[in-house]
Amino acid sequence: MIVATLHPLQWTILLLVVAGATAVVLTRDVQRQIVVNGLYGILLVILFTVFAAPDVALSMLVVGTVGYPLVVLIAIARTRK
Amino acid sequence: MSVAPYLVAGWICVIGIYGIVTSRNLIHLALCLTVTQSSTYILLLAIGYVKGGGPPIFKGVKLGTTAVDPVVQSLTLTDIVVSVTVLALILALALNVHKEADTINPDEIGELSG
Amino acid sequence: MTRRIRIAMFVPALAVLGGLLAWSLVAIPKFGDYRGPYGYVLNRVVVPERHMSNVVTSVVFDYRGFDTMGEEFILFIAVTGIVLLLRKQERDDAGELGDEIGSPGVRIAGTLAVGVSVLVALWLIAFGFVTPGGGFQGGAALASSVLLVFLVASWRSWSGLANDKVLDPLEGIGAGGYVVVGLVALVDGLPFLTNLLGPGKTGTLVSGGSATFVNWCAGIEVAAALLVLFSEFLEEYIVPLARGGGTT
Amino acid sequence: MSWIVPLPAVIPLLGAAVITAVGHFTPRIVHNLLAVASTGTSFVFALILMASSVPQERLHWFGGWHPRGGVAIGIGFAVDPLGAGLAALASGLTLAALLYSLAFLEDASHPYHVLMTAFGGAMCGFALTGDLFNMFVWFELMGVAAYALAGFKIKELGPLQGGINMAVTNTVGAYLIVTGIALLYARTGALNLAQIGHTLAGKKPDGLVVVALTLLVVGFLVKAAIVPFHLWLADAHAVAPAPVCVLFSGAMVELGLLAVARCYWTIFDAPFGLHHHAIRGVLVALGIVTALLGALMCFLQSHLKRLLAYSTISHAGIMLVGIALLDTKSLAGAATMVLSHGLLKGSLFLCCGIVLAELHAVDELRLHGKGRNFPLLGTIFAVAGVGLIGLPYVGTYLGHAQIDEGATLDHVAWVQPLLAIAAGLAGGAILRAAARVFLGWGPQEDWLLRQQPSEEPPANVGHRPFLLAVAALMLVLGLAVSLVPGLGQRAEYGAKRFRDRAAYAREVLHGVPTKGTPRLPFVLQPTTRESVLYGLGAGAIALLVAAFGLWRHRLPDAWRLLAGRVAGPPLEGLRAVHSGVIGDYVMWLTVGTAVIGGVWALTLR
Repeated sequence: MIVATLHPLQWTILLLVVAGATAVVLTRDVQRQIVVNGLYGILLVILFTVFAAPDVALSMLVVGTVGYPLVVLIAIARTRK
Repeated sequence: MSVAPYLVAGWICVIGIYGIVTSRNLIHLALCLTVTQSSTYILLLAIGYVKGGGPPIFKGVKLGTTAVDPVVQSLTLTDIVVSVTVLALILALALNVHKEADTINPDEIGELSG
Repeated sequence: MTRRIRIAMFVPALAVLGGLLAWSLVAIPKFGDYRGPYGYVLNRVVVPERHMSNVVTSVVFDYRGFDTMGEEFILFIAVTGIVLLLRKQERDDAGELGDEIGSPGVRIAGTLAVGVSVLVALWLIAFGFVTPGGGFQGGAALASSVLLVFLVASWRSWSGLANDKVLDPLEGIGAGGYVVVGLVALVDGLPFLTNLLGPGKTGTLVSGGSATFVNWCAGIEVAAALLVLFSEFLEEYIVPLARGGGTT
Repeated sequence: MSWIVPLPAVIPLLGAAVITAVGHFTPRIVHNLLAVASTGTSFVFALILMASSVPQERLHWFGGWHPRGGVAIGIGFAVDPLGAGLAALASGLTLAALLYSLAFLEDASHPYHVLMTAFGGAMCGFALTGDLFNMFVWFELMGVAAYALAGFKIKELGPLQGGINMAVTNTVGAYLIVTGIALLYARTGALNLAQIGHTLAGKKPDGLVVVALTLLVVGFLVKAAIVPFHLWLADAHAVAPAPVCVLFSGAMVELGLLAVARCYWTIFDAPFGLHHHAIRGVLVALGIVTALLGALMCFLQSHLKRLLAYSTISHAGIMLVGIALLDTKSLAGAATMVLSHGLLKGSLFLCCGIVLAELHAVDELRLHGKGRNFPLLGTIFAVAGVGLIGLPYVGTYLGHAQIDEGATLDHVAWVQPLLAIAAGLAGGAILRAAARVFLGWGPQEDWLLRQQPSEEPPANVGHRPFLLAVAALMLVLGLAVSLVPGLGQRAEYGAKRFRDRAAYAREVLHGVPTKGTPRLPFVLQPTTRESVLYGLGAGAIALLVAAFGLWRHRLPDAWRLLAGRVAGPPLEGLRAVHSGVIGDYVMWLTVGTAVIGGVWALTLR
C-alpha cells in the first residue's frame, strides 16, 4: 500500500536521500564528509525537482555547490592539525 | 496510507540529531545540523505536494491546472537561507575556538561548566 | 558526564522522539492529497490579480514579502556577525600575494566564464516573477560567479572586487532598500510593503509591480552578503599562507 | 493609527542597514547616534502601540493582504497590550544597553551596533506578530544576532564555547519549531495563528496535534531556558558582554515564554481546552523544577554573571508557572514579573560590567572585599537583588502576588511556598555575593563555589558616572513596578484579552472589533495577606541563605560534616550535568522532548 501511491522515480530518489543523509552523518572524517554532503545536496536538488519545486531546487543547487563547500573546506583547511 | 516521504523526513531528523550528539568535531557537528534541517525541507515540500500537480508556475500553462502548494516552497526557501547562515556562523565560531584551544572536539574544549 | 552515559540516555530518548514523529503521521493528509486553503487560493488568484506567472516568487516577494524581509535580515545580520567574529585583532596586509595563475589561456576562458555566469545570475533575478528564480537564487549565483574571479585570476583582483568598502554599502542598500520600499507604502497611507505600482503585464520584466524593486534589493543584498561571507572565510585561509605561517 | 504597528520592528532594521551602509565612511559617533536614534524611535512607537492597543487589537496586514473569507493570505501583526508591552520592554532595554555601551565598549566597531540594533528590532517583531512562520523568522533573526554577540570576545575561549553552545541548542530548537509548523500546516493549511486555532476548534485532537504542541512548546522553551533546555543560557550569559546580557536575560528569555503563551491561547486552547489539566500539569511541573534548580545552581556560583544567569533561569521558571496555570490572574502576574525582573536583572548585569571595568574581575571570591570603595555601586547591586526576592511592595512582588492569587483560585496553592523558596534562595545568593564583594564579609575561600575562567576587562571605559546612572535608573524603575497605581489591573485586563481566543479570531479573521474597554482604576492593586506573608518569608529565607553562604564555617563541625556527606554527592552530580559540552546539551534536549511528548501522548486524549 505504501508503495502504490508513489511514482517509482519518487521511490528511488527518496531511498537515495535517506542513504545520503545517513552517510553524511556517519562519515566522521570531515574531508570525506564534505564530499558526501555535496552528493547529498545534489540528491536533494533532484528530489525537489521531482516534488515540483524548481525554485527550491535552484536555491539548493547554488547553496549546495558553492556556499556549503567553500566555507566548510576553508574551515577544514584552517583547523587541520 | 502513503506516508513514506514523511517517514523519510522523520528519519533524517532523527539521524541528524544522533550525529550532533555523538559528534567529535565541530565541523562534522555543523554539517549534521544542516542534515537535520534538510528534514524540514523534505517535510514541508512533501506536505504541499499534490498528486499529478506541476510546479506553481503558470507560464505557458493554463490557469487552474493542478499545481503543488506554493506556500511551502516559499517557506522552504527561507529555511535554506537560514541554514547557510547558521552553518557559516557556527564555523566562524569553530575557527576561533581552534585558534584559542587548538582543538575542535566539543568534548575537549571544557572551559565552562558547573 | 562521560560519553557512555550520554549515549545511554540519548538513544532511548531519540527512539521515543522518533516514535512521536511517526505517531504524528497517523492522521496526516496522504502524500499527494493535500488540499489546504492557503496555497489553493493563491494558485488561483495570483496570475489574474498580480500578473505574476511564478506564484512562488509572488508569495516570496509579495504575499509573504514581510517574511522575506526578515529572511534577508537574517542573512545580513549573520554576515555582520561573522565579520565581528572573524575580525582581526591586528592589521593584516595580504596585498603582497602574487598572481597565482600565469597562463593567459586560462585567464581568457575564466573571464568569459565569469561574464557568462554573471549574465545568467542577472537573468535569474530579473525574470524571477516569470520563471523559476528570483532575488535569492540570482543573488547567490551572482556571488558565486564573482567568486570565479578568485579562482581564475588572483587574490589581488578578488580583494579589489570584494572590498568591504564597496560591499558593505551595497549590503546596507540592499537590506535597507527593502525596508524603504515598505515604508514608502506606509507614507502613502497603505499597509507596509503594499505593492504600489499595480500589476504589470504578465510574463514581462515588470510584472511584479513594486515587488520588482524588492526583488532587486534582495538580489543585491544576497550577492553582497555572500561575497562578504566568502571573502571573510577566504581571508582566513589566504592571510596565514601569505605570511608563510602555514596552517594555524 | 494602524500605521505605527510595524514601526517598532522595522525602524531598527532600517537603522542597522544604514549603519552598515555608512559604517566605513563615518566616525563612530554617527554609528552610535543612528543606533540610539532608531532604537529610541522603536521604543517610543512601542509605547504608543501598547497604549493604543488597550481598546482593541491593532491589526496590520503586510502588503495590504487582508484575509479573504476567513483565509489569511498574507502576514499580519495582531497587537495586544501584553505583546506590545513586551516589545516596549525589549526596545527599552536595548536602548539602555546601547546607551551603556557608549561608554562601556568605546572601541566597539560598527558591526556591534548593527547587531544590537537589529536584535532589538527582531525582539519587537517576535512579540507583535500574529503569524506562526513569521514568528520563526524573528526567532532566527534574534538568534543569529545573539550567537555572534555571545561570542563577541574572540580571544577568549569561554565566550566562543558559550556562543557555540547557544547557537547549536537554539538552532535544534528552531528546527523542532519548523517541524511543528509543518505539521500544523499539513492539518490546517494555515500559518496565521488565529486561523490555525479556528480550524482546529471543535475537532477531536489526535497524534498530529499533540506532537505539534510538543514540538512548538519545546522549541520555544529552549529560548526560555526551562529545565532541561536551560543549559546553554548560563554559558552564554557568563561570557557575553554585560550590555548584551541585559537583553538576553531581560527580554529574549521572556519572549520564549510569551511564544508558549501565545501559541497556547491562540491555537492549542481550541483542541485541548477540555484537557487543559494535562497541559497545566506538565508546564507547572517544569516551571517549579526550573525555579528551584535554577535557584540552587545560582547559590553554587562564584562568577557573578553566571550567578545572575542562574537567577534568570529560576525566574523564568516562576514566570512559566504563571503562564502554565492558564488563568488570567497568573498570566498577569507573569507579565508584571517580566517587567520588574527585566529592569532589575538588567541593572544587576550593568553593575557587573562596572565591577569588571573597575576591579578587573567578576568572580565573587577573587573580588572579596575589593568593592569597599564603591558604596554606590554596591548599594545598587544589593538593592536590585532585594527587589528580585519579592518582599511586599518591592520589585517583583506584584507578580508573585498575582501568581499566588491565581494559584489559590486554581486549587494549586501548594506552588506558592515553592516559588517563595526559589525566589528567596536566588535572592540570598545575590545578597551573599554583594556582601562578600562590597563589604568583605565571610571567608575568601569556599569549596562550594566553583571558579570560572576570568574575563578580560574592556579596554577603554569612558565616563563611569554615566554607567552608574543607567544602572540606577533601571533599578528605580524596576523597584517601582509594584507601586505603580493601576498597573496590576491593566495587566489583568491585558491577560484577559490575551486569553480570549474567540474574540482574537473574530477580530483577526473577520475584522470584528472587540467591545469597549472597562474603565480601569488608578489605584494600587490589592494583594492578599498570604502574598505579604510569602513575600516576608522569601525575605527571611534570603537572609538565612546569605548568612549560611557567608558564615557556614562557624557552624559546629559535626553539622557541616553531616551536611557535606548528605548534600555533597547530589550537588556534584548536579554540577556534572552542567558540563559545557554541546553533545550533552542536545542529549538533554532530546530527553526533555521525549518526556514531555510522551506524557502528553498518554494524557491528552
